[in-house]
Amino acid sequence: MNPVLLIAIPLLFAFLSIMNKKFARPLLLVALLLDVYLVFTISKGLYSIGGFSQYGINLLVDQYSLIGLMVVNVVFFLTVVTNCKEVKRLSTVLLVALAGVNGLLLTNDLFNLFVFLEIVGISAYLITSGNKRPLATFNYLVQGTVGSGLYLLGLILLYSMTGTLNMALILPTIVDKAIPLSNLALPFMLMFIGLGVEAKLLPFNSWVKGVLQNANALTSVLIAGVFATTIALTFGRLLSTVFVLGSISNIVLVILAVTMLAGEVAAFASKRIREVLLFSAIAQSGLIILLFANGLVIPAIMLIIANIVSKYILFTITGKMVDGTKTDEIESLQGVFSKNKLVGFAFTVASLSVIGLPLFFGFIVKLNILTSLFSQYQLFLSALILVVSLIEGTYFVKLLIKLWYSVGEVKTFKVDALVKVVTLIFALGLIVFGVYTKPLTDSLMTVPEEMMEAIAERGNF
Amino acid sequence: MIQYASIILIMLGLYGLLTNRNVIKIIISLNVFEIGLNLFIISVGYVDGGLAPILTGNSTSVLSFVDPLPHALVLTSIVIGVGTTALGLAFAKKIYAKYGTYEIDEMGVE
Amino acid sequence: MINILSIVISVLLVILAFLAVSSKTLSKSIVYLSALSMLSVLGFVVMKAPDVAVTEAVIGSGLVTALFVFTLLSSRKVVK
Amino acid sequence: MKKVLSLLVVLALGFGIINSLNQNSSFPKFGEADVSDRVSDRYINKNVTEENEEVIFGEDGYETGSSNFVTSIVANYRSFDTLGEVTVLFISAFGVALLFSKDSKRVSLNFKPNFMLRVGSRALFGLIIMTGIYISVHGHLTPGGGFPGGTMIASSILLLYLSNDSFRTKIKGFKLLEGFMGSLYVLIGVAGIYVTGYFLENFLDTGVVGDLFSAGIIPIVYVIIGLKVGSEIASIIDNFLTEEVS
Repeated sequence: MNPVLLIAIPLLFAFLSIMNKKFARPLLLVALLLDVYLVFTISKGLYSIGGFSQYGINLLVDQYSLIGLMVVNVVFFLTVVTNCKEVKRLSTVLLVALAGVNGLLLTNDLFNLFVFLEIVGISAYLITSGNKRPLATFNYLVQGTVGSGLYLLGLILLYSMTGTLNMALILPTIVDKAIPLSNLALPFMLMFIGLGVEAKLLPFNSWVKGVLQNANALTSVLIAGVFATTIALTFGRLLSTVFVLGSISNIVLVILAVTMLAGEVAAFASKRIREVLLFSAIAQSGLIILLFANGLVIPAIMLIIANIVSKYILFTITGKMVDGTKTDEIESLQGVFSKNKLVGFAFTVASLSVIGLPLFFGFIVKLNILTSLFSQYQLFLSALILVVSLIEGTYFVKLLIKLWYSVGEVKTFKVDALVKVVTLIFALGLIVFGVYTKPLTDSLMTVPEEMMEAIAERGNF
Repeated sequence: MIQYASIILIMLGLYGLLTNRNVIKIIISLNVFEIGLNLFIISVGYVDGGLAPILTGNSTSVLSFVDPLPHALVLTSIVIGVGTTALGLAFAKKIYAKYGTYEIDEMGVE
Repeated sequence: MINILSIVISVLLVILAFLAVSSKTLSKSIVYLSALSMLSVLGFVVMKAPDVAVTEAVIGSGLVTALFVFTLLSSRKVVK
Repeated sequence: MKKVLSLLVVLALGFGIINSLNQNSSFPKFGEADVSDRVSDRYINKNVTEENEEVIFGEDGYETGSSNFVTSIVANYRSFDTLGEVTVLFISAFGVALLFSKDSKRVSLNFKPNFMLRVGSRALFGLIIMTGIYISVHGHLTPGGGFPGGTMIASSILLLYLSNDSFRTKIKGFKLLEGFMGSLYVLIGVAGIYVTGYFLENFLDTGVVGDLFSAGIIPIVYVIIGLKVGSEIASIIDNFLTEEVS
C-alpha cells in the first residue's frame, strides 16, 4: 500500500466531515481504524509524490518511521476511543492532526516538514483551546509560530548553501561541496531552537505549563503523549541524518542537561499531581533529545516507546481522577487508589517503569542507555542520568505512597470499563517487555543502518 | 541591502514580542517577523540581472532567471501566516471577552 | 536606479517596522503594519518575484489589515 | 529597563546573524545566487529525470506545460506542500468558527450605507470577482494564481457586507464548497496513484507552453485552490464580523 494514504485518508475525511457535523465522529473513527490497518500493511521504501524522484517530495518508510507510525497511530486510536465524550466538537481537528502526525513521521523533505509542523501546531492550539484559558493557548500559539519561523529561517539558509531540500541529500551535498562546519552552525542552531519549542526544551518551553496545567485526559494524552512522541521522533531523524552539530554540540548539550535537571527539580517541588507529571514529561523529552544528539538511536527509541505507554497510562488515569474528584492537589487526593485498585495498579506500574525499577520495561531502557553511554565514555552524562533518576524515584515513590495510603476520608472516582482494560493491558505490556525484550530489540537492531541507507542512496530509487 | 533590512525586520519583530504586553501588539510583532522572514527567503534566490521566473513571448529557459523555488516557499508561508494571524486574533477576541482588556498586565494572575 | 530604489525601500521598511512595533495606539500600529506590508510588496517586485508580490498585496496587506480592524471594531463595542 | 535589555539582546542576535552570514563563504551574497547549482535549475528546465534541455515558449512535450515556473512548482513539483498549506488555512478557518460561539449577530458598523456606497460596491463586486476568477484561471500563465484569486473572490463578498446591512452569507453553502473542493483535491491526488502510480502526479496532457488550456492538472488544481481559499477566507471574515450575543 502507498503510505501517502495514511495522510490522504484523514485529510479527505476531514474535508468531508465539515459538510455534515453528524458524521464527523464516525468519520474520525473510520479514519483511525483505516490508518491503524494501513500502518501494519505498508511496505518499506521511498515513495515519490508526483513522480519527480529526488527533485520532488518523497515519503520515506524505513524501520524507524514504521515503528513510530505503529506506536503513534495505535495510541492515537486508543486515546480517541477512551475519551469518546470529549472528542465531539474536535473531530475535524483530530482528523487533520492525524494527517499531520503521520506526515511528520513520513516526510523526507525539510520544507514539507515545516508545513506538517504547522498543521500539527495549529491543531494542538485548537485541542488545547477547550481548557478555558485563552491566554495560555495564545502564548503557545505565539511561541509555536516564532519557533517554526526560526526553523524556516534555518531551512532557507541550508537551502541556499546546499541547493536542495531533500533530507537524504543534505548530508551528501555538504560532504561533496566541502562546506566547513563553522558555516553550518547558524542554520542548525536556528532549526534546533525552532524544533526545541515544540519539543519542550528548556528556554523555549514556557507554554507547556499554562497549556497542560488544567488539561483533561484527552488533551494531555494527545499533547504530552502523541504529539510529543511525534516531535521527538522527527527531531531524532533530523539529529541523526541531517544535522551536523559540530561546533554547537556543547551549547546543545548544556540546553538539554539544564532541561532535564530543571524539569525534575520542578516536578520534585510541585504539589499538584498534573504538574508533577508535566515536569517529568519535560525532563523525559530532554533526555530523549540528548540521546539522539549523542547518536544513541536505539536506546532513544526504546525510551520513546516506554514513555508514550507510561504517559498514556499516567495522564489518562490522572485526567479521569481529576474529573471525578474535582481536585488535583496531592494532599487532598490521599488514598484514592485504595478504592480503585485496578487503576491504581496500572498507575503504579507505569510510574515504577518511568523510574526504572527492575522487572519493568523502564529498567531495560535505563540499563540500555547507561551501558551505551559507558561504552562511549560519557561519564558526565551517565552521572547526570543517575542523579536525575534518583530525583525522579524520590518524588514518584512519595506520590505513590500518598495516593495509596489513606488518612481519614477518601475521595472516589469512577472509571469506564474500557479505560480500565486499556490501561491494564498497557501496564501488563510494560511488565512483559520488562522481562522478555527480545522481539523489540531485534526489530530495533536494523534501525540505525536503515536510516543511513537512505543517505547513502542519496534519495534515489 | 534589502537582505540586511529583512534581518533587521526579523529582529524588530522579536523585539516587539519581547517588550509588548498587549495581545494585539504581539500579533502585529508576529506579522512584522513574518514579513521580514518572507523578504529574507526571496532575497536568497535573487540573481542580479535575472528575469522574473515566467516564460513569455520568445524567451527560452537558457536565459538566467531568479530562483523560483523560494517564491513557491514564500507563497506557502504567507498563507500559513494568514492562518495563524486569524487564529491569533480569534484568541485575542476570546481573551477580550473574558478579561475585558488586551493588556496582559491588567488581567491579573491567572 | 534599482540600487537607489532598494536602499530607499530598505530604510523605509525598517522605519515602518519600528513604528508598527513601538507605536502606542493600536490603530496606528495596524496602519503602519499595512503600510509595511505594502512596502514589502515593492521589495518583492524589486527582487523579481511577481507571484509573491500579488499574493502579499492581496492577502498580507488587504486581508490581514481587515481582520485586525474587525477585531478592534468588535472590541470597541463591548467597552461601551 | 526590560526594553533596553531586550533591545540589547536583539541587537546582539541580529549582529551575530549578519556577521556570521558575511563570514560564511558558502552562503551566496545578495544577488549572486547560483541557480544552476540548485534543484530549481531542473524546475526551470522542466525536466527532472534527464539531462537539461532548452524550454521554448509555444512548444509542447515538456514535463509541465506551465509557463510560470512558480506555478509549476506550487501546483506540480511541490503540490503536496500546497495541499498541506490549504489544510492549514482550512483548520484555521475551522478553528476560528469553533472559537466563536454559535449564537452571534453581525457587528454593527457605525454608519448607514448611502446610495453611492450601495451602487458602487455592487458594481465593484462584479469587477473584483471577475478579476479574481481571471487570476485563478490564468495562474499558470501570469503572476497570481489560486491564492490571490481566491482572496479576491472573498474580498468581493466583504464588499457586499459593507454595503448591505442585512446581508449574511450562507455559511452552509461555503462549508459545502470548501469541503467539496478539498475532497476533490485529495481525490485528484489519489487518482494519480491509480493512473500513473504516484500521488498528485500530473496525468493529463501537458499541452503547449503558453496556451490557456495547457499544463495538465495545474490549472484545474489552481482553480480548486482558488475556490477553496476563497470560501475559507469568506468564512473567516464572516466569523470575524459576528459578535457574541450577551
